[in-house]
Amino acid sequence: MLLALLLAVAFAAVRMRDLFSVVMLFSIYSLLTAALFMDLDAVDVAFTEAAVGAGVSTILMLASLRLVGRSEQARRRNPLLALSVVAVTGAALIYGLSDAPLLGDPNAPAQQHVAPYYIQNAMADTGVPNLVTAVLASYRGFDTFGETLVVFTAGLAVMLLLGSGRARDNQQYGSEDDRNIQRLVVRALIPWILVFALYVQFHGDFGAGGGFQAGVIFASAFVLFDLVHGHRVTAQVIPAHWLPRLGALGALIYGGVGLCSLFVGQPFLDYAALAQDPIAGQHLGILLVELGVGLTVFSVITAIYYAFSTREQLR
Amino acid sequence: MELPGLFNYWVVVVLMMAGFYVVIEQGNLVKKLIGLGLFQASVFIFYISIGKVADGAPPILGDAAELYSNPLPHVLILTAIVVGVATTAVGLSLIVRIHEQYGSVEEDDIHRADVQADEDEA
Amino acid sequence: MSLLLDILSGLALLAGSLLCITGGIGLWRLPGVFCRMHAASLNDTLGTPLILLGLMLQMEPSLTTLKLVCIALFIMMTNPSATHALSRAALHGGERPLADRAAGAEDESSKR
Amino acid sequence: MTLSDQLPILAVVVPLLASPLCVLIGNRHAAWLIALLAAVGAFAASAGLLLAQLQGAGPVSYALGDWAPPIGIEFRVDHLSALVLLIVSAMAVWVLAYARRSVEAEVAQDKQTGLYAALLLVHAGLAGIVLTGDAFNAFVFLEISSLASYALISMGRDRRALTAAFQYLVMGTLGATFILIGIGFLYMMTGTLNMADLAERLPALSDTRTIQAGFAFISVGIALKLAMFPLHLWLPNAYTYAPSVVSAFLAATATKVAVYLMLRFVFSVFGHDFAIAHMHLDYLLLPLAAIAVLLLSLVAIFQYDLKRMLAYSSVAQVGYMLMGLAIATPLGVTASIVHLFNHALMKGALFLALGAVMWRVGSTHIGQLSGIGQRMPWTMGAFLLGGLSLIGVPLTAGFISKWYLVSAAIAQGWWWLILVIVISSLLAVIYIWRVVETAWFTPSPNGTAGRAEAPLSLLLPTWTLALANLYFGIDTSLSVGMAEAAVGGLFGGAP
Amino acid sequence: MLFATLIALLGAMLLILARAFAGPSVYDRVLALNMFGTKTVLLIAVGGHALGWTGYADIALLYAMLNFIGTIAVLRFFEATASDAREERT
Repeated sequence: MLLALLLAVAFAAVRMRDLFSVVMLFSIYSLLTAALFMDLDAVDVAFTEAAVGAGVSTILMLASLRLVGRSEQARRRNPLLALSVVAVTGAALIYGLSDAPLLGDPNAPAQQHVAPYYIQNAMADTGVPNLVTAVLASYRGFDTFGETLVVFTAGLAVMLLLGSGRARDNQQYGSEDDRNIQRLVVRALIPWILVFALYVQFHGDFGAGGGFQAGVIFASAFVLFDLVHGHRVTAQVIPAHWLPRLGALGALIYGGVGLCSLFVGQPFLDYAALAQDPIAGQHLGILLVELGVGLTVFSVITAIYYAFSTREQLR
Repeated sequence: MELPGLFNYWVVVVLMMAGFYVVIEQGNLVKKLIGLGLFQASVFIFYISIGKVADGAPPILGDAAELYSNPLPHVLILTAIVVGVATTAVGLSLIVRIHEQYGSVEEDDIHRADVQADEDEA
Repeated sequence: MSLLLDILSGLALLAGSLLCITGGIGLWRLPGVFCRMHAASLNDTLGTPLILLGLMLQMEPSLTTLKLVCIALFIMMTNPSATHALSRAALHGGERPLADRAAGAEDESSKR
Repeated sequence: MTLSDQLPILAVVVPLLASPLCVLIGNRHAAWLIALLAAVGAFAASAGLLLAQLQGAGPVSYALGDWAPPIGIEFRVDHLSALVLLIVSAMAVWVLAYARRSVEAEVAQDKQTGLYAALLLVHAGLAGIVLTGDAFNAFVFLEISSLASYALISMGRDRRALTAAFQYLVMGTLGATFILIGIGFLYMMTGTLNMADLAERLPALSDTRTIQAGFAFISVGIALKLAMFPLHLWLPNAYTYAPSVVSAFLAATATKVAVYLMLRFVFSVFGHDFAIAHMHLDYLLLPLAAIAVLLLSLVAIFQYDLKRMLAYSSVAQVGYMLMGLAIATPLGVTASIVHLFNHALMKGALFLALGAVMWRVGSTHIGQLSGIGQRMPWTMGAFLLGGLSLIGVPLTAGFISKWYLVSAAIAQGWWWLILVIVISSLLAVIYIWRVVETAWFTPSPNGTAGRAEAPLSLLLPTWTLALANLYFGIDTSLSVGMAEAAVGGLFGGAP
Repeated sequence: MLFATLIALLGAMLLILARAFAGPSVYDRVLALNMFGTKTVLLIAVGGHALGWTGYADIALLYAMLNFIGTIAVLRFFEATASDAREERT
């Protein structure tokens, strides 16, 4: 059912010429993917995909469509070459999958080798019941460090390309008091969104969530505020030129936690070195690291949104 | 929902190829980027499918379940999703700049302008 | 007690589903953007909390219940204001309510 | 653990953390200083690692977070990774020392901090790819370095830099996604992501189609990244329109690291038996490499922009490296690694020299450079030296790698391959000669006569690199010695 | 009862989708998308409850929030392009 829907949406997205509709379809596609992830037991991933695909990507794409226009030219080009490349690649994939273990097979090699270790020992090693968080922040913490820096790099790249989006105020409202109802509602909602973000941030040990998702939610509160209040007011809450620095600070927090263990003669990111009791050390380490991730993600996403939304359309 | 054997994977392959096709065929840069997003999202489904264990529970330890799905692919895909959105953001900002400089986001127009510039230099 | 809860939950779900369906039909059948908005907004704003209430009555009180309450409150707040924003945008964007349109049909046609 | 045990992580983390530090401080002078210091620190760490390898320390494993390898991520240092790491970090030091004047001239003031931060990220990302012993971790670092390099390329002054960067972004992301699919296949069949662990488990599975498809996807993905002919189309524009410093750094390191990744996967993870004997990668790679070497050297001759000429020549030179890889004998792979090392030296010197020209003249278009040899004798002297090395004149580094390549071909009895190498060297003579002719044997346009040399801070790094070409052409104990030891590791089973 | 609710939701979603594709004005589409989002939240909640998923409430809450932000963002997008178009005309 879900797969059929996914197929339909994907093909509609391929066929559509109106870019706005394509973006909307992409958003629906992401949401369906998230539902599929739920069905495949990947709660954390579903959460992230919903937040990122249906949220961040869509808003960024809309913001850039505003700048570049929404219609796509029809073009006449022989699609045969592209089709054949795609066909060859697809055939290679099908070929490779024909020997693959069946879906859900508990005896598949992937379920037999490394994963059982996590399932059996994560609780004793780290004291975190959410295995995804345990693997993400501790066993493969270095990947996550890399991920944080990818986010930071993206923020840096957008800043280099578009500038940090300060100074100009380009909001064009019909009349100011028109938006009062929206503003009232948003003002009432934002504290709750922030509470939700904090909940997601600190509940990651026990359920779906963690620094990344919390950062996205936190950022979306600011995006919402910006949407109804305009950039000038938002910039009073948090100036645009702070954001890259906050992002850098988040990455440094993560790295700093890693470096701490170097000083006591342990390898990078060994949280057990942070406290007397290894489990307490793991807890502290994961907490701090998730905080760093959340900070970086929040500030980079907000900064990127600022950069897009304050850019004037060129005529 | 019961999914038979490899069927899930085949659908994923078709989805991947739909995205891949958009990337190489489409002339509009925004659409290219969306195609890239579709392609990546389908690869994510592929990975998550690898980690599924039939009748398994989500990998959050509790009392009830005995069989858990594999958490490792989930972690990898969390990272990959973030990488994907980072790439999208950078790509979009490049598109915005390209639009400012060329006045178009169609590959053909841009190519024509570039060829023109090359000839002028030569 | 549990029978009572079941009946209540069933009623809430039933009422919510009916509202949702009528909202859907209204969205499809009614003429004009503003009428459709009306149908959609009212039904959703009441139907959603009812369905969620039905769910809550079925489960043990837990953190999930609290979250469902939050969702219900959230939708009751955001849905009307989203519709308000939408109608405002529609009005600014040149759409006219049907009643208006009937009255000003002539200058409408001369404008387009 | 003592400091020397921590060297592997320091070589990556120092530049990786220096980058946010630059942004946090937000002053371009401070950023340059931090970047330079971080690069020097990383260079010291990698030199330490190299020394340890030279003294025969054997492969070193560094478990991140103290989780033993297949459970956690490990860094793994052997001869090959120590050598490539040294190239990356040395080039970073040289380029950053050079960067200040050149960046002042080519990049807007408010973007310079960001440029240094991004350069550090590219550096750290490449170093991470080289050191990591975990397949997925390599993907993450690949993306760090790629994203940063998209931003760097787009900072060129010409608007075509933007389209070049976008094209690179699409191709690079496709390549990375292909690698991701390949890693997924491998994981599906083995349950592990650790390279050493994979190498242990793969031989038993080499008959399954899943592993074969995984191999194909990883190879194609890396081929996209290393601009292998015919997937090279993104590269020439990217190198042409990027700021000079960026072209120099990327040309000297990025494709090299991609070649390293190819070597790593083909020989360490899949193993010679599977990749060459079973999958016949060489049948595909060898003709493509030969065509690339000939065709792109030929294309380079007809370029007007010297940076673009060098970019095409880079694709051709990558062809030499792949040729060595595809010969797949220990001698061939040695040639490949030696050329990897030497090519970094020559392209580094050549691009830095062009950067100095850019600084003075504001263009690298050949029509603007008449008589430049009289005006900037030192700069063009360094260019000439790099060019001679590129051709492969005896006593230069380029000669050594071609010598090894030719002997590997002779050992296989492939005379046609030697012919290809000789012809392409002649083509290189032609395109270098074109520059020499314009620089020394065409009169300067009126009113620009007289000496106008580049400042010392640009000349010094350029000349040291150019002289390194001479040094490694005479004393080959480091480059060839390390390469031979590395090949011993690659062919001796597990990495 | 849960099953009947699911059917009702899916039926409503079909009608909404039909409206989204039919238009005619962009505001109809946006309205349909907003309603579709609300229905998705409900679907996640009811379906998650019925199938016994863990942690579905978080996703439903998240999506309710994103749906609101998304609607406002889409409206801003249209206002911006409409006012740009107005300026172009003058």
